[in-house]
Amino acid sequence: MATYLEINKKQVNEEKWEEPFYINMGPQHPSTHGVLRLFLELEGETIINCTPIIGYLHRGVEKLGETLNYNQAIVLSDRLDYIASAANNTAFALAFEKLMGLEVPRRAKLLRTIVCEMARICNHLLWLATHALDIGAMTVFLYCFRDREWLLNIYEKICGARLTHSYVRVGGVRQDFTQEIIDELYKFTEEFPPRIYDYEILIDVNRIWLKRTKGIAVVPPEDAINLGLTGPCLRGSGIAYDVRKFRPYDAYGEVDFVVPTGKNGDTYDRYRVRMEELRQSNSIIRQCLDKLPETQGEPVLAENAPDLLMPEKVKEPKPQPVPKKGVIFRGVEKPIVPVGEAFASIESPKGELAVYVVSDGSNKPWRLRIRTPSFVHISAIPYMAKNHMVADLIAIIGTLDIVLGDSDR
Amino acid sequence: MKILEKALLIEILKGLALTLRKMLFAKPVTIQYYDKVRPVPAPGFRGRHALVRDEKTGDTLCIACLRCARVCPSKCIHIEYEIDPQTKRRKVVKYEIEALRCIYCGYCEEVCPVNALVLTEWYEYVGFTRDDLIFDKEKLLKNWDEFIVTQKRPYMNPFWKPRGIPEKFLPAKKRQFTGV
Amino acid sequence: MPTLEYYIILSIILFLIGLFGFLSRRNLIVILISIEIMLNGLIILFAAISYFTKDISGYIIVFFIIAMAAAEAAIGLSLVVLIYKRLRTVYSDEITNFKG
Amino acid sequence: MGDLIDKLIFLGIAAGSLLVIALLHVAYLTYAERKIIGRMQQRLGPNRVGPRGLLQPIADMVKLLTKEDLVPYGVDKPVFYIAPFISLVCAGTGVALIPIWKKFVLSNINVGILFILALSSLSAYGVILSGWASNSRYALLGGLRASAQVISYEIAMSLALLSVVLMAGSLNLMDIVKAQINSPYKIYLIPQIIAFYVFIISAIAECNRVPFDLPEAETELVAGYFVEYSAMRFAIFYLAEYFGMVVMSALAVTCFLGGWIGPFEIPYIPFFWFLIKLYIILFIYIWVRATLPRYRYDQLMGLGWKVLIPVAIINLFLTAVLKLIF
Amino acid sequence: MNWDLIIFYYLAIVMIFSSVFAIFSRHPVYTVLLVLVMIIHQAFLLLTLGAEFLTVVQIIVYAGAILVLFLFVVYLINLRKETKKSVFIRTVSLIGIVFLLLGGLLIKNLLILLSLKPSFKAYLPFTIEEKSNVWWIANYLFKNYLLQFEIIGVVLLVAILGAVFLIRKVKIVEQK
Amino acid sequence: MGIEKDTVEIAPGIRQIPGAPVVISPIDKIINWARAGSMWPVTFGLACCAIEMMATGASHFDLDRYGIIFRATPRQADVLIVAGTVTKKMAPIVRRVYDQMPEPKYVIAMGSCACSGGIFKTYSVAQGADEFLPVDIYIPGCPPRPEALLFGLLTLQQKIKRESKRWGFWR
Amino acid sequence: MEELLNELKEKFSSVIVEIQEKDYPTLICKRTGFLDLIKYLKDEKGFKYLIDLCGVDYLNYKQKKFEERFEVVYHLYNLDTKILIRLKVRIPEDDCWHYSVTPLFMTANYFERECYDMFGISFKGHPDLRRILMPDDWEGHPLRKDYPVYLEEEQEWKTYKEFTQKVKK
Amino acid sequence: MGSYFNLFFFALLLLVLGILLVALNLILGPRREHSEKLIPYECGLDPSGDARIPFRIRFYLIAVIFLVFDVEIIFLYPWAVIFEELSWFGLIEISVFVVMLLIAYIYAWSEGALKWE
Repeated sequence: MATYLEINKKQVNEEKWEEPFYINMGPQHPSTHGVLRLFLELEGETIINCTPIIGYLHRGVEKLGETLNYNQAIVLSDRLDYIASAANNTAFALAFEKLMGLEVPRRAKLLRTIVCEMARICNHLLWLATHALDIGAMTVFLYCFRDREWLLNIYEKICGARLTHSYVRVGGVRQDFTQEIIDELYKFTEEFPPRIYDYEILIDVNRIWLKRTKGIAVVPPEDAINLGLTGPCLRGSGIAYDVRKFRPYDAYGEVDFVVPTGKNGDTYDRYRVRMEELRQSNSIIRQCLDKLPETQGEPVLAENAPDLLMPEKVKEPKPQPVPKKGVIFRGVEKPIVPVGEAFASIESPKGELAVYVVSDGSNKPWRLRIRTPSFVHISAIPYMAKNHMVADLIAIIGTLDIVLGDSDR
Repeated sequence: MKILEKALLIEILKGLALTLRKMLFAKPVTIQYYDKVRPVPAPGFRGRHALVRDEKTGDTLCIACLRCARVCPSKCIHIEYEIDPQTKRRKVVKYEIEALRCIYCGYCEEVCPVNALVLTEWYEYVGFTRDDLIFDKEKLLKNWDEFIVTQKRPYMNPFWKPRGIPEKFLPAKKRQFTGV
Repeated sequence: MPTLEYYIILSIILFLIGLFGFLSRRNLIVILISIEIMLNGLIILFAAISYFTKDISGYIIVFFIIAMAAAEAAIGLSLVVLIYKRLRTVYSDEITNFKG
Repeated sequence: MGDLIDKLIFLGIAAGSLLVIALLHVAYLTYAERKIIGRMQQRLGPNRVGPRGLLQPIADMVKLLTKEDLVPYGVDKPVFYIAPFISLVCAGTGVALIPIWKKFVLSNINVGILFILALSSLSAYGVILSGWASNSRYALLGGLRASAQVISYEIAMSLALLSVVLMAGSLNLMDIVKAQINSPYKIYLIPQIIAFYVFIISAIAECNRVPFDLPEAETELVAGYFVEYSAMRFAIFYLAEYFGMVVMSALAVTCFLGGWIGPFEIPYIPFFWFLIKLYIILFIYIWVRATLPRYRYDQLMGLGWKVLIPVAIINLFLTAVLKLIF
Repeated sequence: MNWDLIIFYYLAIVMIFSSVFAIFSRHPVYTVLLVLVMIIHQAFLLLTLGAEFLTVVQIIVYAGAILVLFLFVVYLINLRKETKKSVFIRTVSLIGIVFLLLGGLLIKNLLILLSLKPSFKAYLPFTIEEKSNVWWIANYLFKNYLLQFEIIGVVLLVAILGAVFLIRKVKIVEQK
Repeated sequence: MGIEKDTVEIAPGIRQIPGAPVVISPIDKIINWARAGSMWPVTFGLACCAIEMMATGASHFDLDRYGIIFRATPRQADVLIVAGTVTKKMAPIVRRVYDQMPEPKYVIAMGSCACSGGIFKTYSVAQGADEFLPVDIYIPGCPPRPEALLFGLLTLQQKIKRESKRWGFWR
Repeated sequence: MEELLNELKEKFSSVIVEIQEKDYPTLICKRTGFLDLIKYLKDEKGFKYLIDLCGVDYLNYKQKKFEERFEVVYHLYNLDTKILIRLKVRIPEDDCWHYSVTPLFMTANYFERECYDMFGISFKGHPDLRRILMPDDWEGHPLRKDYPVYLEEEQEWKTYKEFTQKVKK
Repeated sequence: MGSYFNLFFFALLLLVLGILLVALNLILGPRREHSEKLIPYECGLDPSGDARIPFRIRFYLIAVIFLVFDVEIIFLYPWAVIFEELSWFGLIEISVFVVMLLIAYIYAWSEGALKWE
């Protein structure tokens, strides 16, 4: 028996009967969420090797950021992860504020938290929509967009744009909420949880969905950390790492929320984590809204926040309590941005979004580095896709929640 | 029990019931755009550019301070001015916005000290060529005329005077401004 | 009205075409197809005889032939695939070593 | 001779009108699908082309007629050309076999039920040939998947139909309909509920519809086996798919739902019950499409081979034994 | 000239030509397709012989299954046009002679057969119209040819066992 | 400034007149009506605007009302919506997709980036899709509202309805 | 925190040039021996999560004069003690390479490729060092300070130039 | 025979319809071919080599099993037709037949022929 097996083994190895073949998925492909290109080496329908090829949306944001002043650079952040722009704005603003040493008013912090969580809901809805569409459930796609539209309308009322808000500014936010917006948000937070239930009826217990997601792309916790996965992908593997809890920023220190985690680290767990996050975000928005009346009337921009035009230097009055007669009151020219560097990271809906900025004292960043979750997550595709089928690759791309603008910058 | 549930496709039937319910009882959310409904965006939506026409002079309010051109992240505003020898004031000769390059961030209207520039809530405009969408001064003023007739009350753009930002940050003209 | 002879001649012609293919071609798949053509000739023969003699047995033989053809194709093609797997060819003249 | 010509003219009229009716059904099935799915997703569906969007299928057709017909490099031209026609003829001919009314069936043959199965097994050719001829990997994979899927589910389907034949004792569709009068509610649905379940699932799979639309799964294989087809050739594949749906639904109506027979007679509208039942089955197709996600390929084959076939065989023997006992 | 004869001639000519072209075609896919044409025509020929059940069986089994299998094999091993001709031409001349001899022999036999003009007798009342063709076939199959029927079952069993055995992927035991 | 679309004669005998009022024959009217009534865009999202494109296809705006459904393969599509930034690395691919669409085909540049490069006047971004594609309709906005995209598509419908003889038996 | 830094300073006195307290503790390291340091941090000190790896170009930096032109910055995080530290390695222009940490952190793979693509710093020991964001035949490294933001006609990427010319025909 | 003639007539009608539509398309459709347009579609890239790749042997195995199943089911149909006459005897007869089929089925299953990895 042993000899028989050995002989056959040798033959199979020599012959390579089922030759691997190569296939391109993307850039123009309905399921690669943009312009991701995957070069697949297949054996039958099993993936042996998967090479992501990115850069098809590389727009030079980091380079462009070096030519714009800090306030203008926030505009660029909108176009990175265009699904959750508010979160990106916040990340930029936090880094710049750290660099300049600004203290943001509490009301602005609350508002930022609200828009960030709205962005999270938007993002997760879009993720659920596309993920479900990739797996074939087209109705979920449309229901998700239906609800997302509501949030986008609220955004439009807040800041006048649906996707690219540029709402968060260095030192605060651009505008205060009106009562109308607050009422609408209250209404939203009330009506949203039953709608999550709707999606779950359609997919959560559906046997096809379970078959498609359970046991697909399992990432053990150690590997998840080593791969640099963050956000729901990491939490799906059972590690409760969340920047909101670990290094709280804005108003996250003062709100209650649970960081949901999964057990197995498969696609289904990641899906569950995100669904749970939808509910958590809803409750965070609710809590922040409840706190808003406490800060009624406060400004939403820090006192010493730089002007939009952002001159290189500002005149600072000399501490001269009694100006002597004949002496003209003279200010000192002080650079608006100190020399130095700052690193700030936030929990963007996709994972950890970190901004590292180096300043040379002028009003433009010397180096603007953006560590985006999608970029790291794409690098995890080869690991996750190995020995899965082509159809699973779709689920994997979906579960990682990739946005190419985010990844290529 | 579980086997029975599986065999009877309970969870699939639940899903089917949901879609059927939506079909029979839920109202479609569709906005029948263009011929039935043409929704008006929320005030402050950043749409087509316009230069506010001064009712007294019939010309723009712009004082050619170039703040908008400087703040624009995509550098799409080109202004040429000359200095009036009598009043020593700047006068706009050419004011051009390249709408195709604009990213509608609204920074220009925020920094404008005299509230001359506005991103209106008008979104129904496309171009057949690139030149169609390069707005010069006349076009921008025309945009304003087209836009303002749709407004019933005096118009005030929220970005001219952003809510919640301390008043002292704003220039004097802005502080006193109450709308057109 | 075509008579029995017509059918018999047709069946023989088909049989011979199949035979010719069987002998002359070197592609194993075509050889198998030639066998199918020969079997088809037989099918016509039996069906025609059955029809003209008003005897149902011919039809039943046809039925069996079809079943046998299926079995033959399954085994034959599996062998072809096996040969291709081992020797990387399906041409009869290139198959010299059957030991693999 | 004159007699023959008369017959031919009569046949021409009958066949022609049947074809036109079938084509209208197929065309408006696409419209109905878009409309119904739209309503299920809380939107409206086509409503701007013609009144309430009723001219939408015609506009699509005319547009496809005036599109450029592309034949890319490297395709196997003869095969590429004939593949759509194979699909169309194999999918559409079944319409002629369906007894629509007790006095109207275009072709009443003794082995009707088998002939429909034969046609559906031939339709695998259209798919596999187009996939191979297209010189595209997506098309090849799609074609292979589709053909393997079609042939797998055909077994389950024939086994499901076998128990109907067992009940009726005939392969003639007309006889099968007539035999159903003795059943409760004049339909076979109740005694043959398992067979119906198997049949509907396999019919959905045969027509490559959600949740079994793997061959043309947009998210993996772009458009499956007709990736390279454009204009009218593509439209013919599209027609064939919907024709297949209509034929399969009509077969389900004939074999399980009692054909034209209804609880009571409706004067002057002989096809009424048949059409109502047909629309119900077609609605199920669309309804399922709006609700379910898509299977993975191996799971789909597993369902066909490991679940449906054993279930169908058990049902067959159950039917046989029950029939002998009672 | 009656219709039956015209139909017969049409079917026969198509069958012969398609099978000849199938044999001579250098592209295996075309071979299979031409045989498909031939088999469908033959099914119709069986129809003219009153065997409607066999027609359907022919289409389902031959066209729908066997030839699909052939097509799969052709795709599986990715056969192309045969480029090598030399062997083919050499053998043609050799085989042709054998073929002619054989054909002559068969035709001679046929002529003898025809000259004898045997009287075919129907020993069973068999009409298609009264009971359906399927009914008759079934009746005989399950009553008179029972053993053969079961043997066919065994043959098919063996076929599937053999095919699976031959083709199954060799399981490499890597655990040890 | 790029490739201009409003050529009078595209190929011998095939003319396209974008703006000028011309006499349109009845058959042209029917064909134009059909083409305008079933414009099938390619599923091709590049960046931010793709999200708004998806939103336009979703329940609230429902492109299906106008008979617009997305096709995954360019072979069956009529309209290419360039939704988002086109980088230099991506440009040949966009062009290839456009090339592979059958005649008659239309291009919509959606959003600032696709129209002119927008804010991204950088080393890696093509300054507008019209550097390599004949663009029919420019829709400004960053990204445009779904209504704006719908308005653009309707404008394209009007444009299609003014065409004449973009079909022919002369081949 | 303090202990950790002191311990590191003692243990790797030859590698660590300077320890700065900025928003996060910053260790400025030498290239030689850097791998040992980061390996120690990962295996012994639990800094298992590499948040970020990026390059910075200090050409013509006005505020400070550096001898070396480039700098590679690492941000490491300890998930248990919640400590974030920053490592900096200076890299001279004429000897533009660094050790790869891909064997230690899988996530460093793409970061290093990006760093190579954008700055031209090559990483020794990287399994597959190719351009990642830019096309393979792109000239120059865009994030270097001497690279223009916008390419004028004559500096245009050759492939794209040919492509547009071909299309316009 | 008449029914069959009707059937073929209908099939022919369908074929003519199809050919007519394609012919009309060829007449009405514009044509501007150039080399880029006819390159096989592969997500906007140059096609990577020959598309007709050798594929999985599983497909073949499924086809073989299908073939045998198909033949056996064809044998079951006549039985179903005269089931009433044969009654228990026929049931036993066919049970033996189906059991053989099931043996093959179980063998194929256990060999992993129905598995898709």
